[in-house]
Amino acid sequence: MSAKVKTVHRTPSTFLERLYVPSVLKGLGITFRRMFQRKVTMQFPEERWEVREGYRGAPVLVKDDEGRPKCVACSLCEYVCPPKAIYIVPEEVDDASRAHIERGPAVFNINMLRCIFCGLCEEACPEEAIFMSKEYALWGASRAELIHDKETLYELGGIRAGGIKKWKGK
Amino acid sequence: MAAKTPKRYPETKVLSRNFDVDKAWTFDVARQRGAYRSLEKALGSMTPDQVIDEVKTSRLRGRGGAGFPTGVKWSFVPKQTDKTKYICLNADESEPGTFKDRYLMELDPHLVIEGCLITAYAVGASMVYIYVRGEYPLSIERLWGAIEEARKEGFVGKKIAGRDFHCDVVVHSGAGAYICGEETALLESLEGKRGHPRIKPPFPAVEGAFASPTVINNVETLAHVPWIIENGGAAFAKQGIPPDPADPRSVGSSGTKLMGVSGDVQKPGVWEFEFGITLRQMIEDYAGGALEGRTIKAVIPGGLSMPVLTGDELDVKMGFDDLKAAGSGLGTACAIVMDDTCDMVQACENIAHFFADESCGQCTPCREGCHWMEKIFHRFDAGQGTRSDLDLLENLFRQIEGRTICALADAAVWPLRSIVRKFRHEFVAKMSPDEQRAEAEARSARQPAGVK
Amino acid sequence: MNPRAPAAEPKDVAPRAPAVVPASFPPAELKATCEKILARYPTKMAALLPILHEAQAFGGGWVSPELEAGVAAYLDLSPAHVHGVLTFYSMYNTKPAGRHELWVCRTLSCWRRGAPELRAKALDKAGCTRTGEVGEDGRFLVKDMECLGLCEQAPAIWLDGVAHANVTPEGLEQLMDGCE
Amino acid sequence: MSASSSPEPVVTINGTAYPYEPGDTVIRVAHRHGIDVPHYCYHPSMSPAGNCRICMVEVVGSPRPQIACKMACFPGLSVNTDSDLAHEARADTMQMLLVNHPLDCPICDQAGECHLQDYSYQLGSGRAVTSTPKTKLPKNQPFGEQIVYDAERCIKCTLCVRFCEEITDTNELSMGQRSDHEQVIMTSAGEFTTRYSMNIVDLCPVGALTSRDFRFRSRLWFMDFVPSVCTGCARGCNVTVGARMGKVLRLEPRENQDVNQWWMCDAGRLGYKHANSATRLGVPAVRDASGAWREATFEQAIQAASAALAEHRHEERPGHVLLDGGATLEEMWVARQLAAALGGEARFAAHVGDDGDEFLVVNEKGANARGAEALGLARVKNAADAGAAVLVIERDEHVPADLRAASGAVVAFVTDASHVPDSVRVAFPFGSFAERDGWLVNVGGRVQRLLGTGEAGPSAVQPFQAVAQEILLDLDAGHDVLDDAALETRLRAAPGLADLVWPPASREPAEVSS
Repeated sequence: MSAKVKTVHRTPSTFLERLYVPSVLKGLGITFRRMFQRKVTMQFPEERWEVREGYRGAPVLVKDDEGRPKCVACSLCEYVCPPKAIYIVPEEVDDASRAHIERGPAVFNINMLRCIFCGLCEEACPEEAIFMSKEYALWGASRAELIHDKETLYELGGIRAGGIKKWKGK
Repeated sequence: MAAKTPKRYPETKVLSRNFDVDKAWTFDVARQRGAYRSLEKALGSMTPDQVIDEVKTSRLRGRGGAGFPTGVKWSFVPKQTDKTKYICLNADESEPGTFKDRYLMELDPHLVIEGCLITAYAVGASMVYIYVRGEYPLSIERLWGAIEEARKEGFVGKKIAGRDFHCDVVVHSGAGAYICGEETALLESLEGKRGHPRIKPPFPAVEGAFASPTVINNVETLAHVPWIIENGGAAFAKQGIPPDPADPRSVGSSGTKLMGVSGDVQKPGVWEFEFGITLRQMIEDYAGGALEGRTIKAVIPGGLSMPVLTGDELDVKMGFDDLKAAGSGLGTACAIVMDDTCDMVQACENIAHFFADESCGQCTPCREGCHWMEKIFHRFDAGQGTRSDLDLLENLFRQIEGRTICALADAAVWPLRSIVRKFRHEFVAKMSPDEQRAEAEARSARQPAGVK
Repeated sequence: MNPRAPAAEPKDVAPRAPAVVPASFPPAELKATCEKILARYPTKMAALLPILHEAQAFGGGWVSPELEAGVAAYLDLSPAHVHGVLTFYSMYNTKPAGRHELWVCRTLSCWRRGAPELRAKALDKAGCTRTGEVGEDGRFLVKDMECLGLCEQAPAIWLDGVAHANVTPEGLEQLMDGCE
Repeated sequence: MSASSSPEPVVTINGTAYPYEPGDTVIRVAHRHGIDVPHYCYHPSMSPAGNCRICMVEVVGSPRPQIACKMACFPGLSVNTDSDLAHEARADTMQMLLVNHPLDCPICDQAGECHLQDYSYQLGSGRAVTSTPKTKLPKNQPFGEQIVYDAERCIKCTLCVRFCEEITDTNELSMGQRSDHEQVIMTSAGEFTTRYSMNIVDLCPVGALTSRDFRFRSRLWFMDFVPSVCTGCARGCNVTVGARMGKVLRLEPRENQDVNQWWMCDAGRLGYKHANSATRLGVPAVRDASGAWREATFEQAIQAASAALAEHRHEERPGHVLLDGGATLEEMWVARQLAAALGGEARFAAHVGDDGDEFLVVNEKGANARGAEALGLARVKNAADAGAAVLVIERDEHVPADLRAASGAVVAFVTDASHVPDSVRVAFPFGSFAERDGWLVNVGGRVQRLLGTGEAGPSAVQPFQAVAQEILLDLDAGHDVLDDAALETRLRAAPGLADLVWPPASREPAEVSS
């Protein structure tokens, strides 16, 4: 072995430091002082942070004004997702009232263990069906629970009114 | 105001000589008035080539709109072929504003049949199909009646006029499609197909109906042939406008022409003139001029598919080359008149609707473009037009013209483009105030300083 | 001088017979006519347009799918080809056409001389909201047609195959009232 | 240029003179020489329709662009495919085509192989100039059982109509209506009589005609495509196999003028389903002492198979190897050696149908029956001849249940677990046509390459020739183990095979080795 060993010089503790009492008192002093200041702890999950605009939380699927799913399972988000967290199986949708929308997801899974919250799925979506929500508290009792399926994603997403805006002026 | 009657340009009744004769559509009356004399003359004393030469001498040009020299067209038919040759008479007179052939077929069907038979003799055809548009039931009835009468008298069928010439004549009824007036679409329709124009070449003279050599001519064109045979091509060529001596390729506009006027005039109708009458003479002297208290704003001189002339441009001679020089075209020589109460934006919408509706749907620019134009005109009419829409229209005209198999798309572009250019102010007047202001600014910027 | 207008005179207007579906095409009534038509052309296909005219008249103003299939079989044509031809030409109907068929010319000359008023009147009398439809009483099919070639006598209409020229809204009303 | 001095007629394209044959059109000459002329409605097998107007080129001396698909070549003709005029004309056409197009690419299955997308990217302006409402036309119309038509996406190129008129002569389709309502219509019966109907799905340059079978199954860009051969019958139509995540999703014909031109039959196209069977055998299985199956590694299974076959050799039962008629030449070659070691011979079985026609479908359904005969393999026709020690089965119809049961085989290579007869003690997974590499001989004696894709089938399948040679080693220690490249060299020189039409050698050496 030819690695060099560098000896680090440590300053020995003084007597007072070795007693610990002054440090304990100092700490107690901080505690007492804080008792009379404004509380900052939040009662999560009852209390939550106000999330700022532009925050990228969990990706979710949204429905339109009339509660119809917007996603057409074009799979562009699946294609663009860098960690390959999205998995889609498309199917034919038989809805005579919307004959021009023939396609929707049979399976739409987002693996939140893989998701890196980059927002590229939202960027890629031509139908404005997937959004980065403000949901930051994700938990599950098992790995399987953190794979969000279609129902979960729609539940998290809710309704997003208004037509598609991203192609205006393009 | 005491009307000063100017000298009227005279009518010359060649084709229309029997129009006023009672029951001229019956064989007896027609025969008495000279029907089938020319056929007998041609069969008896002329070779087919002599007939073609006579027609070439006459400088007869097609009366259907394009004005192609008829004799030249006939000479394209191959002499030596095993195939049956056909004559197709284009009586699918669907061009809006045009009704001259209807008069011929309803009032003098024997003249039409005689013209066909002489043509058949000239090119060696043994079958004549008269493709009449379905909207002319009386024409169909009169033609069939005339054919049967003529057959009985030995002028249709085997051994015509006792000579060794056999030719049958059949009337084929169309079913309502403007495009079938285009010669190759007519052939497709005759063959029992959708009226989709064919790509040329091959031209019908070489490969036409049922893949055989076929001559396709307008009713009026062939109706001229008996007179030419009877009086000689030179006599025909003397009428009308002679060729421009300065231009060796000029053919002039020889003979007479059935011309009509419809739309906003007092007495719409059809008359026969030698080429050379001016549009204004025709409209004012014969059609009675504009309606009471109105002035003429625009005229499409021939059918719907020619560029418009404004009320100030009417002193142009009715002739193939003269109208072309005036920026329009003779077309079918049946003018449509629009007066000052006519909203040119709505007129455009109406015209565009016609072409959009009648496009066969084959070529992309015509199928998509005609409807697109109609939608844009509709937008203008609803007050939502913009200046950029006018640019878009100009662009569309360029994109559609000359990019299709047949000329329907061109026919749609010509009148619309000329209206948009000549009546731009009417389009601007329908724009929003902001757009109008922008147009006014752009206008004054284009004007040199000091000019108001 | 303006020659006489040779448009057809009004004839007695009888309502159209209800459509009869023949067991095979051509039905006995049309056999001779169809054979005569076939003899005029070198190919069977060429007889399609005239035979469709006959079939439509026979079928009560429209060509039902059964008639269409019969014509196709009679002429050895693909049913698709026959349907394609049928839908290309505006004079054929592929839906029940009512007892009377009324065409209103909408092209420039007629439009300038009052066709829009005629059209509105016709739709109103027929009780339909748009052209190409049969009114609820099944009396009239009103169709927008492009130029009927009666421009010098504009505005023009066609009622059951008979042309009427210089029609006023009042005249049209009378004509339509005369139809059952 | 040698234009003037050349004895043969030439046409000038983009300034270079190219020879042409009488009757050639500009687009043919251009494509023959690798000059790209975009086209929708043109197809080399059909008459030009000239209606899409995207192939417009500049004709020198003419102010208007002309369509290259119908323009006949004549001496002195000079065209430019790359000039401003040509580009402008094409951009204009693209604009017209898109004005009523629904632009529903996220929904449309053609996305990724759509000529509208390609050309609008290459030739279009990339800008929308209008927000005019689009024409509404029927969507999702069934054309027969397998095809769905969307009139809004249709660009009315009429390729499908002309295919049914000119190639199959069955005329099920026609154009209907007119002007901007023009659309493709089907016979009132709504059924195809032709067995080649699904070719119109490939022909369709846009997403107007889609296959019911492939619709919405996968995005193209996720799939793996390999050039291979259809094994539905002995014609051996050249195909492209598309697969994803263990499933074959699509077969599409690939042009080969000597075999199938551009086409394939519907049965062949849909004849991939066995590759996706839910009962695919994925790993080797060995029957234990109680007769129950248990999974095994290849090493364990090979040992068990060698033992079973050695035992079989001692009993005086036929030591034949019975192969599926769709097995490759390599597999047959190795099977022949294995059979020799077992004291028997290699034989094959294949279905013979009665539905052959004059176009592509032939009665012989064994994709390599001709190759088997060339290798001298006897054909097993009935259960009485079926006795064998080893079975190799891909398709049920080639080695049906009665043959399997009558064989008394102890080792089986099967694609589907349900194909293992009761007598078998060791079962190996066998790849489907989409997973195996090898040579097939078609009915015309043409040797064609079957190529597997790693995207199809269970992931751990080992090639038959590798496994069988391992068994051979166990049975007969002196055997040389050959990789596929070595096998190919032998096959090319083998009697009976050397005279066939072989493509040039293209295989990289040692692609598969034991």
